[in-house]
Amino acid sequence: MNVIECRQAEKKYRGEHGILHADFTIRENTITGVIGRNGAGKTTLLKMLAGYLKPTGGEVKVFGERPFNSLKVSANSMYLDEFTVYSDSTPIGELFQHHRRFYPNWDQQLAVELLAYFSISQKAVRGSLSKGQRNTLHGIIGLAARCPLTIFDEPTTGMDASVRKDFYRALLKDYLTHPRTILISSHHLDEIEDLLEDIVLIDLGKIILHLPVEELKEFGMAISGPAAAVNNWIQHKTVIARKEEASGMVTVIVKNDFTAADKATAAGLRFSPVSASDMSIYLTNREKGGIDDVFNKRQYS
Amino acid sequence: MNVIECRQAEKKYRGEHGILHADFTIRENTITGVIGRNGAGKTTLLKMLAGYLKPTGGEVKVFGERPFNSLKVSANSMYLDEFTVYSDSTPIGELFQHHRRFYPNWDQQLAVELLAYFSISQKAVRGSLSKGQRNTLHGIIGLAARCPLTIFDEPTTGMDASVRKDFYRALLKDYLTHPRTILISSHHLDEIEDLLEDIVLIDLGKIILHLPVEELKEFGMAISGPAAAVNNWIQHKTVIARKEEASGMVTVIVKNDFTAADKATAAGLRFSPVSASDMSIYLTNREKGGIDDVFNKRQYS
Amino acid sequence: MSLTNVSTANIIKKQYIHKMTSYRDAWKSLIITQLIALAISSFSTGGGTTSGDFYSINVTNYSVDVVFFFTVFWAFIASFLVTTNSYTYEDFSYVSNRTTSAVSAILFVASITTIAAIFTMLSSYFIFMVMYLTQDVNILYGSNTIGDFSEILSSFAAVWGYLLLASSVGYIIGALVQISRIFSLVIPVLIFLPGFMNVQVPILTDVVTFFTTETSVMMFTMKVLITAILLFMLGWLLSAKKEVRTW
Amino acid sequence: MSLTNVSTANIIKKQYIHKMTSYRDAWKSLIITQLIALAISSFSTGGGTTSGDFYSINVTNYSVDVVFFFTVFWAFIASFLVTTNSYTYEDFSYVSNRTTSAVSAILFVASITTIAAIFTMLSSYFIFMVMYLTQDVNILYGSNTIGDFSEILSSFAAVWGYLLLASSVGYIIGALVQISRIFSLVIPVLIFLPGFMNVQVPILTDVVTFFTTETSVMMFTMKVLITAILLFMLGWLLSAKKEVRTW
Repeated sequence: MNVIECRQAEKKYRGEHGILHADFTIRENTITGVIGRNGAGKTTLLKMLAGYLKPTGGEVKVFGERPFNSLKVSANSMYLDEFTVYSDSTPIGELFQHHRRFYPNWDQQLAVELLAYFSISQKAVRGSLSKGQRNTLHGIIGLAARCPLTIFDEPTTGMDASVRKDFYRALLKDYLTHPRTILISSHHLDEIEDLLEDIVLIDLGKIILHLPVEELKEFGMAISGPAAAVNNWIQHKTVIARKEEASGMVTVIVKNDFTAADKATAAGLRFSPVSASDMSIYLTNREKGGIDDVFNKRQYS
Repeated sequence: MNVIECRQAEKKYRGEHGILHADFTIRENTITGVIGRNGAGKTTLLKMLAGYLKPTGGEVKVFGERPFNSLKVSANSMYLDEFTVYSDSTPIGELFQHHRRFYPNWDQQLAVELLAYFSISQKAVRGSLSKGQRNTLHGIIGLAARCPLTIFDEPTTGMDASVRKDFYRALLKDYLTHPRTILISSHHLDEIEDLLEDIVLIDLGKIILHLPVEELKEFGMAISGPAAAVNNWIQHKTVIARKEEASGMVTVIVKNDFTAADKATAAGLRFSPVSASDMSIYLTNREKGGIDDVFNKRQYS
Repeated sequence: MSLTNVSTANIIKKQYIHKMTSYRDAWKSLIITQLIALAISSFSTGGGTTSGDFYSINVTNYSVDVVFFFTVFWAFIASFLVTTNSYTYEDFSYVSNRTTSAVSAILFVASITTIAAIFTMLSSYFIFMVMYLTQDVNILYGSNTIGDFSEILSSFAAVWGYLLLASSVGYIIGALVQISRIFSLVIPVLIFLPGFMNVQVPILTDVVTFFTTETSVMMFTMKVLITAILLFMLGWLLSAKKEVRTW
Repeated sequence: MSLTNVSTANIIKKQYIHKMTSYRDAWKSLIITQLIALAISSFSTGGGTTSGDFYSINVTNYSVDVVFFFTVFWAFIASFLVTTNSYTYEDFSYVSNRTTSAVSAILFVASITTIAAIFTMLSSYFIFMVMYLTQDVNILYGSNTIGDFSEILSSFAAVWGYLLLASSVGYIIGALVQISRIFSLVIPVLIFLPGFMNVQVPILTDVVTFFTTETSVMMFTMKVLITAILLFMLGWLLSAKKEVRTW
């Protein structure tokens, strides 16, 4: 069953486009990573799915309903980010009680134990927490509520390294015993790629890829070698990125759709896999020089 | 010359302690990383140095003056984080002009070129930027202002992977041509450790270490092997952390103060270095089980 | 994971409980308001001295008017604040649509207004008791202080009516301000203009006359109830299309 | 990197320039206020018809009172808003201490108030011009519309005085509210209490008398100036110990 179905979904803000022609479906009980560069439209897309924003075109369906103003979608989904609004003066223990009332699947014991594990007091009010602790709290709420659709928008902002590791581990453990549909956006794909099943890659408001993580890992291949040999071999191949090195060597990222026979013809070239994280950087790179160019142009360099 | 001198500096909030007995100095023209777990007091310390918060005890001196309400400190230092307040309705180009007026070292060309490099329009208003873009803007301002003391509190929050890489590279390039004192706090030590010279490690409001990054990398050593052999060898050594594995193997992190002769007696044990990032996790870990324990206790596990 | 089926009525009930328990600021400010007003009331608010050849009568009126006035103001502010974004957005952090959010907010406002009316009535007894116990003088009962049950009931209805009116006005103004900031400048000016100057805003005068000239408490309560319901519904309609957390 | 030496006066100047150019909302709201007020003024605000056997005189007064009242209200709100945290914190994002922040804010408030006073004066010419051009009738000049230079000067001084007073009151109330939220409830009630009820707040009455009974424009302006300076200084003292961005 598809939990999310988008057909040509679109969200424009005063002329600027947040999301354009989004066309994708998310199956039930999967963990999907929503990846993209800054300002690509990830948050716009996720808020549209949560029913926070109203699409300006196309169709967005969650659990078969339009999410905007749908009580069914609101009851069965949860959108959590750094700015999720909870009363700052309510003690956390009471916040849990409110969630228990609203979410029938709420696991009070899990919430309490995770909170204790992360050394946050039930008596503390949310306003007194540091940014990382606040996001830890939101993460705990997202796990304990066990919503059929849980959306985490950069859940680990401000979390320290060991809390991040623990949070992702807790997410995976809980997902395995209580499968549900989870969307996570993050700028640290390397930290979550083991967790994810699918990846949605967004660039400039458009969904440019939607495929299993394993396929993204095999999506491209890096070919290094002397410039002439590399250039010769990559004719008729789909080049994604290209890096010249000072020594006359070149590294080229090509789409991994060549045959074994193709590969055999590449004598003396080095083939290496490209991580999912690097691949998504290459796929969304603007055509421009590196940051060094900004400094090299300047007189003092 | 010391830019920062703290003697028993202390900041308490309504009973809770933000910072306790901070005793340290920062030399001129160094890049120092301020590292610690969530809620350890990093932001409190940095805001005290910037003159935003008033210490409740001890002495804080920046450029030889108490920073709270000091115009000299304000003119020569800059504190930037995700929440730095700039008018949301002012176009970025104008924001730059304001900075140019306030900061004599302001490099307008650098600011404009970096902004263009990161694909942000000068006409855009800050309110329309995404979180990552806003932090990129703050990063650009921090670099171009060339303040003698620049404090970045988690500057890369919300930045995507390639922007983070570019930002840190720009920071390093600019620092090399225009040395100044820079403090950076981050939860991704692995991403900045090549950039840093010194590290200040904070835990529970206290500064527990202040040393060059290189020394932190050699601070500890991981020793793995069969439990009995490891336990025997680590007698009289300073144990920092300990991890049992299912197979009867044990990994122990010990302080790296043993001699080569000591090491020679450890037949069959494997020695491996500990990264600065992992080391700071070990040094600030609470004594408690892993996150798995939370789930293992539960009936469904 | 199986989907949860929810009914609008059920969610409204849950949101109402949530608001009643977690909007601490509303409750706290009600208590502070009443205490400040009582403190001010305890200074005498009028009176005079009459003396003949052989006697001198010192008349002091203690009035709950101050308490009433403070509470009306509080009701206006409190329900204005309930319409602000941070409160609305919190509903959507739990389970909500625009209907349940607005209806539960209206029910909450109506509830605190009723409780505030009860508090205000009790204040009059409180002042009476304090004076009775502390002042060694004869108390001249006034018709507007302590009366029999039907009098109490009708003054309660009047107090409650004004409070409800104030809170429904606060609610609609809050909803307008959420739509455009311009209303936060225009509305207060339009309200205070007639008081300070000779400029008459025709409709406003009619509105004031509509309520203040009514002599029957029953009719007044009816007028207030209908007006409040209309204003609340208008406020609800105004917020029906709003997006949540565009930042 | 060598340290920059800065003087307080120099930073105040820079902050003043910054405020004048980047506080767009203050300027925008001034223009909107004037436009709305002018629109309301263009409806007649009084007048009457006298008719004898052979003639009928239709007298209509066009008044800038509405513009004036709106602008006073705007001056109050605008300077109240300047004391709020987000504006203060922005100073510290650049170069600032509490003194430069407060002094530059006060200078800014005084400047926009002066400009608002000029706008208000111009409005009266504007209304006059519109009536002169569009209405095919005789215009009866009133003493409070267009007069000679000394009259213009003295009405300007009066308008400016009231605006400065309003903005200094807004500034001090803003500073109080930043210290404790309770003031946002207590202050408006204390201000409006006398208007609505028979409760007299003694000092407040004296204050009103102090300004409104003054017949000499010169003396009035002096009184206003001294009061405004005292209020601004008090507001500045209140904000002197405040920490920046405790979140």
